[in-house]
Amino acid sequence: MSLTDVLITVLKVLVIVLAAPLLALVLVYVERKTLGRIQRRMGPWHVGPMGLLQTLADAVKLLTKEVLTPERAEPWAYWIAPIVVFVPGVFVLVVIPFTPELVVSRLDLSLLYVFALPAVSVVGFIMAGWGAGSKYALLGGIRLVAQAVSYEIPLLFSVLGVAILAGSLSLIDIVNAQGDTVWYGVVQPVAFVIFIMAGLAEHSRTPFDMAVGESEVMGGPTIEYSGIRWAMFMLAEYVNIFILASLGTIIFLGGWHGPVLPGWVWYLLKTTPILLFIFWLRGTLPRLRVDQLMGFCWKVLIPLSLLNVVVAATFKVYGWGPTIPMVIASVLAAYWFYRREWRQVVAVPARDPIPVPTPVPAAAE
Amino acid sequence: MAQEVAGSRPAPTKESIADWARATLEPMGGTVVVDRQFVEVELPAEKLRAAAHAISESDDPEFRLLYDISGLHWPDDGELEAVYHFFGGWHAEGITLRVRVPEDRPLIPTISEDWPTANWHEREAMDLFLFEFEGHPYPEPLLLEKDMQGALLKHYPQREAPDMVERFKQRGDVPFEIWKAVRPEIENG
Amino acid sequence: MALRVDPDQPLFMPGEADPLIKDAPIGPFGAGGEVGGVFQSLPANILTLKVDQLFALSRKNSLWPMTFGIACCAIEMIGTYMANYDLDRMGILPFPSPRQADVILVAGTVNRKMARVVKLLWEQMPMPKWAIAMGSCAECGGPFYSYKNVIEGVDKIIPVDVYVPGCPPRPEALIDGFVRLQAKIMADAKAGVWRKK
Amino acid sequence: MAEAVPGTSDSNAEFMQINMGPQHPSTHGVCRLELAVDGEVVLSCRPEIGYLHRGVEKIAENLTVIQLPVITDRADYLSALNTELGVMLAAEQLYEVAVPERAEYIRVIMAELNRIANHMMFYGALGTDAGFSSPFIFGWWNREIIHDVFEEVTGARMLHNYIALGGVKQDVPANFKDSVKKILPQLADGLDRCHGLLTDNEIFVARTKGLNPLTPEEALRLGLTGPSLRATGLARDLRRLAPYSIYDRFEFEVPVGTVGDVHDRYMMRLLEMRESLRIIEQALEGMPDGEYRGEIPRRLRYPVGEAYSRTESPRGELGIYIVGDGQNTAHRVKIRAPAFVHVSAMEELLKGTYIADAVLIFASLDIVLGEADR
Repeated sequence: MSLTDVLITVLKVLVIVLAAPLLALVLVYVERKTLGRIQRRMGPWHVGPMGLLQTLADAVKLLTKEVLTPERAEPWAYWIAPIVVFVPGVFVLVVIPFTPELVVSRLDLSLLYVFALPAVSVVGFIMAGWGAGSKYALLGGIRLVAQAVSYEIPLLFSVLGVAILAGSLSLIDIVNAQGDTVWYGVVQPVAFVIFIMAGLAEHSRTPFDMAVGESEVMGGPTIEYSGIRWAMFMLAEYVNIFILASLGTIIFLGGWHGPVLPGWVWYLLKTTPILLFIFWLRGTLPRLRVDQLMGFCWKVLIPLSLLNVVVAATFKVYGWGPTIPMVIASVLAAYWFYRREWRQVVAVPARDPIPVPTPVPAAAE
Repeated sequence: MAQEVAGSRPAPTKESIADWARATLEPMGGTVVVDRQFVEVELPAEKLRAAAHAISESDDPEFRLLYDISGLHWPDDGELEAVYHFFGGWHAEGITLRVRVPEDRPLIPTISEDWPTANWHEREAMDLFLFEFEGHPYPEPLLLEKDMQGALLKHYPQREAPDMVERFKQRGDVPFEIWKAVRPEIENG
Repeated sequence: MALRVDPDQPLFMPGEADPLIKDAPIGPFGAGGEVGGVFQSLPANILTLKVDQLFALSRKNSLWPMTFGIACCAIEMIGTYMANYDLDRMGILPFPSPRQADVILVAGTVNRKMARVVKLLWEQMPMPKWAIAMGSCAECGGPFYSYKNVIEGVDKIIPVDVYVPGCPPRPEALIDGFVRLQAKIMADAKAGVWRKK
Repeated sequence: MAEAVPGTSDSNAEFMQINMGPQHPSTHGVCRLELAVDGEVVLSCRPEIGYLHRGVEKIAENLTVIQLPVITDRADYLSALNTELGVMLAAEQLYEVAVPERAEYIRVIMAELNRIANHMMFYGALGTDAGFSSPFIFGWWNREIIHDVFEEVTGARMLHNYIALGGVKQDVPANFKDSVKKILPQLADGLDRCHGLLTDNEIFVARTKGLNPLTPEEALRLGLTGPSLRATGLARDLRRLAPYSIYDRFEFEVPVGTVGDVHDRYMMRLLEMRESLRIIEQALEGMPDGEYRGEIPRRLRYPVGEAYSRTESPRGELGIYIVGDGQNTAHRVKIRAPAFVHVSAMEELLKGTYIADAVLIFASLDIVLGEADR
């Protein structure tokens, strides 16, 4: 590694570290606009042309807010939590291959690396929850840790099937493997759906945002943070969402492969639908309760993703390769499992109505 | 509202409730008055718990809802009055209990065992009319703090409307100007 | 500077502004106040004013009120956030926790029991913060003026910046209140008052 | 300590005291719930109110009968017209004043429109507590449509002071009939859109079905009235049981639930809105021309005596008790608020539920703190 190579990688990492906040600003703007569109209102409009400078104004305002430490907080845990939450997001960005040459480092274990680092940010959230000293923060923090840890498992299993088919753990090889044959998203539809659901739950986005939902725990662990520290939590959330969407395209929708347009255009064309889908969920789905959340993960997602891995492995071993029957097998298995299992998780003790006498209005009245 | 009640029953009328009241509440020293909107029974304070128990137990004109406990303050004859409205569960007829107690010793037995909703109504009456309900499970103030109790009594002080002439004079010396960018008290604060 | 919250602080301070504000020299970077000291020594420096105005511009365009409705004015406040009047287009996003809020929008009657809560919430909000008294109940006690339990006007407890008259004020009146607050933020920055707040 | 609640480690487990305080997005207004919580399960709940006690009844005692609706509107500010109707029915009973036909029809139309606006607010609040803010906006489109009609007729959006002694303060504008006819279809398809968003949303059904089921006896023991009581299966609706004003001329069903859980209470309100639309249609056809206000005595002194009126407000059964003693201000005006009783029922209802469900149960009873604290 000559000096120039080191300098180039440092430069690339610097670009990534600067790009992450800007990326988050753009995503916040897009989310508020789509939410507005869903609810038939305009979203940010007056700040800058078409409201484009709205998130910039938010960022500068948050920078210049007073930074205060609550009296009951443990200073160390309180100070370091935002850093521990934000930094893993940026580390993961380093490995994601937007196009064959536009990637900072070519790790050949990048798939493992990408899913190991978000576990560190979970530690950051429990530090925030405990450090802030407020009961709501603690409650939110514990919920978020329980949720993130338990949804890590289906996330890994869903990607395991693809790793078996592609035969390698490097993201670049996975994308190259999809180059000629059909995309893994089409071959492994169940894995793709589980990946998206587990990813949403991992970063507590809408159907699973029990830990940060504002109607019960008022923002969860980030309740006691103000100004720049709170902004770091927000940046981390939006960077994680971008990572989830880009991983979705790389692993399941064949990264930069596409007939005519250059690679990075195809990459954006595939990432934005997933992002818009995530923002669309925010406007239309209520929130699951904590025990339903856990029940759904342990009783439905994990067995389902294991089943998917088994199907992928058998087809790989017998050499049939990613063909149509595999798709049918996995979808059938998923549907059968869904009918049997999900109904129990949500089953409700129905009770027959009680016969009630209909009052006869007194004749005198 | 027993389970085996099937079909529809004729709702009790005011007369049937009046007869029931004369039968059960008269012996407790209550005087039944019928020409009012609902059947009214005036009771001495000690008999209130037994009367409320009888009303909650009765099945023919069956009462299930205690609507409210309204306090009344009659300053000229120095008395506090509590009016209890009971109404039926599946029919609309009702019965009213009235209890008068002297102002200086407003002692009324609580009825929260038979009627759980009475708990809060009594606490509110304690706040606003300084009633004292013996045997109340949780006699803490509900709406007002300790030093502000007795707000609905007639002699409770009220804040007079501001004397506009005086206030206008007071503002007279300050030159009136449209909204100023700089707030004075911060400037020299 | 951690804001001490002691409940037995005097409840009403009629007239003069909140002592917490006066002796809290917070510099533009707000790092706990000690950095702020540097700017004290250059009160009328042109350079700082320009920086102040830039920050004021960004503060003006992203006012985050705290979801804190008390009575009927709260329903009109919610009505202003909704699709027909939509405060989101002006960058006004309600936030549940006082830590992330800039503006406390007192919408409704404040009585003696609620006064401590309003005071506590005002102290928990980080600087720079503003207060809007919405509705005649928050300005002067409104139709409930004659009842002893009601505090006649929120400015007895917290220093209020903008008063929105009406009972309840129409959503347009509330938007006008926010616009006046934005104008006031810019004017205070230009006049250099902002640093003391 | 409370007996062993299912789902907790053991009965005397060390529990955490949580304060769902006055400033909490999901307590509608300012009510404080002191929850003793073990992990996620609420062991005991002590509701505390009084944060919005502003002496409505005390101020009502130094107002004449003409000024009375000004203060009583602000007690239950979400259904101001229904409260005004209750107050004026009691006053007319005390003053023995006749109300002309046209005024009765106008009152019923305005009260039912107010009921729809109130239930739309309930729909939004329940949706937001279930997790997302779109229901608030879906419900608010319909409220704004109704607000436009209210502004045309009474001049105010929310607190009207429109129903007066002997009828209504002023006649409806000329285009009242076709402006209401124009909004009825809009409200109907707004209601369908609200159904589409939440009613068969699988997560919402999973969250609310079977949550806190009540039998009619339990509900009556807790003092619940209105849609929450009808959800348990008892068809008790004062508009049908003890018809006041001219409600006995309209035929409408009273929706009745089966299990009495949060989902049934939610469905009651949505079905009731459809019934209200039917009532408004019938009232529009039947509205005669003529006097909009009967003649009232010249010297408005309160006659000695008392009057009690019970009306079906959107929240429950509203009782207004006016005692007159010959002066020109009332001796006592008592407002029997359904919200007051529903908040007191919280102590029983929230035992043994999760925190997330406690929020939903609180929202399902449609509590307005202005009315509970008066």
